[in-house]
Amino acid sequence: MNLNILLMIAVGGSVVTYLLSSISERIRDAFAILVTLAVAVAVAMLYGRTSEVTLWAGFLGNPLLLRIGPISWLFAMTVSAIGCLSVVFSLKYMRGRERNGFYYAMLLLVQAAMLGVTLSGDLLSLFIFWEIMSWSTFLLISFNGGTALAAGMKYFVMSITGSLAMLVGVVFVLVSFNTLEISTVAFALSSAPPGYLWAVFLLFGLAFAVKSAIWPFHPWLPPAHSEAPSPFSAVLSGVLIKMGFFGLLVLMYVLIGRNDFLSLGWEVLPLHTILGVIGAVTILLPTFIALLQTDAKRLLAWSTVAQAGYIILGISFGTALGLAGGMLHFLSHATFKALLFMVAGAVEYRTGGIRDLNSLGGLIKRMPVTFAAALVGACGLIGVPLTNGFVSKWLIYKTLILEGSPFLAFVALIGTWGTILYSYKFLHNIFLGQLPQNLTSVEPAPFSMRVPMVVLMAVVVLFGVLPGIPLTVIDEIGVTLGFSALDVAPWGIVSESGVVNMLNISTAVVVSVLVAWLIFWAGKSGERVDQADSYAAGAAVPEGRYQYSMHFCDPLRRMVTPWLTDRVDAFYMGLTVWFTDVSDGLRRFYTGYVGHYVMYVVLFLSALIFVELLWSPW
Amino acid sequence: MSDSLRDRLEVVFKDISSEVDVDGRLTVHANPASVLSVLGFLKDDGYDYLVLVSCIDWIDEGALEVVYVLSRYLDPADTDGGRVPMLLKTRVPRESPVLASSIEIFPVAEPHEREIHELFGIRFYGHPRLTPLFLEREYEVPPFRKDFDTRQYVEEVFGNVPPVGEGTQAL
Amino acid sequence: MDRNQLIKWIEAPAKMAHKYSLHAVYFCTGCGIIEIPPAITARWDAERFGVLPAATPRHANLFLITGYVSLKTLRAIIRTYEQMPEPKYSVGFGSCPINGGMYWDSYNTIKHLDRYIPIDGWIAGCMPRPEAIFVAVTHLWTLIEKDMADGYKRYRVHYSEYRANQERILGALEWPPLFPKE
Amino acid sequence: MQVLRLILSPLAALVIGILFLGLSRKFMARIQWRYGPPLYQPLIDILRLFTQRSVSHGVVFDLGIILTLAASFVIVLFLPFGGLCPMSGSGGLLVVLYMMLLAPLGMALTAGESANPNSSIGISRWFILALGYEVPLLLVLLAVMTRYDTISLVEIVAAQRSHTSSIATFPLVLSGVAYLLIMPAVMGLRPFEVVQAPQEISSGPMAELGGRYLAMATVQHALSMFIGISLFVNLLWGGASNPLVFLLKMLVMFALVLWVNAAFPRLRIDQAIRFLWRWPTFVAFVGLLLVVVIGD
Repeated sequence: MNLNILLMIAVGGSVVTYLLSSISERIRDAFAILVTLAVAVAVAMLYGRTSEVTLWAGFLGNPLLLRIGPISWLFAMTVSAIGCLSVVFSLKYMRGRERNGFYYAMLLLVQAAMLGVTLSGDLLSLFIFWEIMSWSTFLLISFNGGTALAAGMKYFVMSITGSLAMLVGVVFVLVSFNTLEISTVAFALSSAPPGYLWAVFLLFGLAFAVKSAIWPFHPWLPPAHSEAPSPFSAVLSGVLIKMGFFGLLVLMYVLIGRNDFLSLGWEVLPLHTILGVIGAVTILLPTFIALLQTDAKRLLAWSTVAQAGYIILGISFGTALGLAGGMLHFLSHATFKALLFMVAGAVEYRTGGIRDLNSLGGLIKRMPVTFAAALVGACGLIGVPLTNGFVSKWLIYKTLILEGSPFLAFVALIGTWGTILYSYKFLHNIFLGQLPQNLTSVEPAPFSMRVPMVVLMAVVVLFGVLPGIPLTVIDEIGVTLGFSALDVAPWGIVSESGVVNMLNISTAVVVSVLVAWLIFWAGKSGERVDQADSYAAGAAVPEGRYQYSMHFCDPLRRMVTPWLTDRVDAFYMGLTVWFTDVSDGLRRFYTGYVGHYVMYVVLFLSALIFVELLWSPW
Repeated sequence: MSDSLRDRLEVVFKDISSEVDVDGRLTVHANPASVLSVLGFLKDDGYDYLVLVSCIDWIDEGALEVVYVLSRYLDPADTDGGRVPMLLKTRVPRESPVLASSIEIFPVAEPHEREIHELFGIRFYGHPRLTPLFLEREYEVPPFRKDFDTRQYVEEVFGNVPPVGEGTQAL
Repeated sequence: MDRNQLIKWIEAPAKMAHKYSLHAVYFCTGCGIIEIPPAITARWDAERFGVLPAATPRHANLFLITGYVSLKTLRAIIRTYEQMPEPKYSVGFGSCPINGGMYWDSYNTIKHLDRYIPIDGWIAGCMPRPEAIFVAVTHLWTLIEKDMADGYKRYRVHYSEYRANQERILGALEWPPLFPKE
Repeated sequence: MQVLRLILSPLAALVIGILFLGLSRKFMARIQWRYGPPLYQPLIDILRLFTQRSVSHGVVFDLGIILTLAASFVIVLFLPFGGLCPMSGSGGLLVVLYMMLLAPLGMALTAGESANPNSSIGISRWFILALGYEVPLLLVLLAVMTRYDTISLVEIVAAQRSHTSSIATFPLVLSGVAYLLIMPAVMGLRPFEVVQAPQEISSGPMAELGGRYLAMATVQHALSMFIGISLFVNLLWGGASNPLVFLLKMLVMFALVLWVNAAFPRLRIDQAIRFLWRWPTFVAFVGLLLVVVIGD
């Protein structure tokens, strides 16, 4: 199964899905699931093999290559797995909506493009698949119309600037090294003066940073995620953000090479510490902004921005443990964030489109499986032991402390405590508390939505208890990138610097839960009562007015809000306003009266003559 | 000072009588029709604070007497604190007691009038919400009227609540 | 902690625990509540007897109904009593809950509290002093000792009668019956 | 031997925690000029609560309270108790730091499921207060970790015993002062008792907890007090070789905290946060800065 056939299946699948949808919905759905499943299985089978295929020899003497190695395998596997689950999730979600044929085609196309990005062997194919991914994402974000169009436009403008920067980068590399193949470019760059390194880093880095929504480039993410249809925002937040990190990883440790990257930048302030600080800022501000949100998906979107900070923090430290932490956090974030978005989608689907956290509540009584999924997702997000979030954050904290930068560790830990606040707000306002009158007839999530949720829950807990499984793959990546190897055991890392013994902690947690359950079982059992039998100072519980969810953490909200105006977003908006004014001014230049145009030509010629007479440059 | 007020009252309202008792408290008697205008007059005159509205049941004269207690709240002249409130009384027949509500002049009268309606049965015409203030149940004879026999009511309502079971504390 | 106390502890620790840890619901039902603060502060210190005010009925096992019980308060008293966990004791405080006291002919207060909720003990007096409260507590100890403080059992057995009496006086109650007749 | 330690350490923590509860009630009574209950009164209360039949609001209601108590047990396992530390192998301080977020999370599930606004308000206050005292607490812990360049508690205690006089330990005094300022908040005692305020929000998250649930909540509160103090004694006061000296040090700390508890009224939640984020954070930040500067 070589790579271009794989890519052919993926892209072809999306086209065929679009054609099939005109015939019958059921065949199209089955076909879509079949294609994504086949792609996922094919990528899984490619584990451990490095192969290279030339996709098309033509372009200016530089062949388009497809290559698979440990890094691209891990990213490709995540892309196809999450993609397949989101297609299964969107079966019921998109049923009965108009233009869902177009939706499925675009969804499959995005997954194919992401596969192409991870498998691309040279910069040009990387750019091509990057472009396909960008505009198909735009089409999907603005699928719902209305405010989604504005969100899509914002995303599109920012990702176009990124792509243009990348195009300039590709041309720069082609001109200076007249080859685009990544390994040869890396070899050429290693001997190039630092100016080249800076140029390549800034140009490509801008594109990847915009896509991965790091702090200065994050304003497009919250509107895009909350307006996109839920299955796609699960893919968008779970995997598409990670394409930016894939690019950064390839850029930092493959193109520029590890030791060049670490030595880049000034002596007192090396580049990787700047990245670390940016990562820390990305953790802190969005965490508190997420707390103020009252829309479920916007809260999760801001949380994605915050968690991206952890990945950058882990990757940018350049130690084996840091890389392992960053990569594992990428993987775990993909799983539990997709899970949380699916939960939000299921609740939105069942309650008829309600996403406002102030008008939901008590849904645990109606949707228990969705609550379990939300609980596991929230635990993963916070990093509770027995979930993969714990292991990845643990590795990141350990690197931060052992590398001797306690202030970044402080910001990361505060980020975790902020995460608890908004993830509990998500859990409490939707599932716990009093069930309002209008939601009493809500049915549990349909079967086709529960399957992906249960699968993701299993993955979150499995990788939490046995982190060895993902860590072996990440260790291989570390070795290929020139990091020291971590000897990985199924239950954690054995090497002395990074000892994390998940088995030890998990048994401690499980045993103490058992002991606590024994103590609980020893006491007299309690009577089961419903929500009407609650303490209300001697009065009967007022129906529908006994839920505390408006302004959930109000004291903190009042204290923190003054500092949380998103200046970066304001800056971009100011930029757009300024730009429209300037172009409005220019518009007046064309008065539409031919005499003026003749005058402009004459004036220009006279200016030229004047310059010639004075300095005679020609 | 209250003499000039009494003279002016006589001049303006014809069927009004007023007297001053031993410690200088002025009491004015008016008929139900002109109560609101007297209240307005007194308010402009300086009695800007309605302390309370109460009611007396003259059962043998077959009348319910509504008493408005007025006082000067911010009286600069009266500094020694010896403000003596004045009374405005009016009588309403016991059978179908109806009186105009004084909320437009003194909004503070709203709860007082609800209480009197609930406990004496006087219907205040023009009162926004004459809902019960304290009592939870309906009484055919309003409880504060003199012909309301509490003992018979207690015997009838609380008397026939049977004791529960043959517990050791059954009284 | 002399010898026979120890034996009692060993024989029936649960009963002894219920005796020496009476958390009272801090619910001011009538004029009697003015006697509770002095009872729990420095001069009389009810904590020596293990009596503490509890924040919600869920935490408590003693319910002091202090003072006259008006119709509106009766509704809250029934609700609070029903929300207390099972081995619970209720004490009528003052003469008004016993037989109406000085409000014996008032149209607005109920006369015999034990016709609406079971009462385990009474403290006579028109606002008994804190010492009277402690005498009542010690009597309650003996009642618990002899298993005579069975108010909650009586409530469970005669619930339909109690409920009928409550509905006769208060009309429709906003909460369903505590022990539905299955 | 290891199994014995695994059983002994939580048991000791339980006994000491409940002893602390009894001591605090006796101590408060003595301050208020009254005799107060016998020392073993909390034990009686807990036994009484266990034998009371209360009310449950569902599976998650039970799961949450079990999770809370389990989290406190796990923390106790990782804390060295005067030379006795059952699970010192896997990175002690980070696990303790991380487990401290599990206890409020478990109680949050119980409070949320009890569908009572009092408990929801209580839980949101607990998280805000936790965020409040975490800022200085993290700075203190990071200062200690970077000073001894390890994240294992046992090594920190051993390091403190070996070279206590070097210049580098001076900044830790600042961290110690910061920790003292936030000690009542970590333990949930009076100036910061806003989470379980009995009068305002009818004891917050525990509004709906009855018999055995309330018993487990009080045991968890006792354990969290034990953890708060033993963390201070281990990190900033050199721990102890045998449990008795360790217990003595803890009693001294507990008396100090109780004085503060007896004297101060309850702060509102935003006053508490404003205090916690002002002076203790400043002192802890300076401590960490000095440690980093002097350290390398």
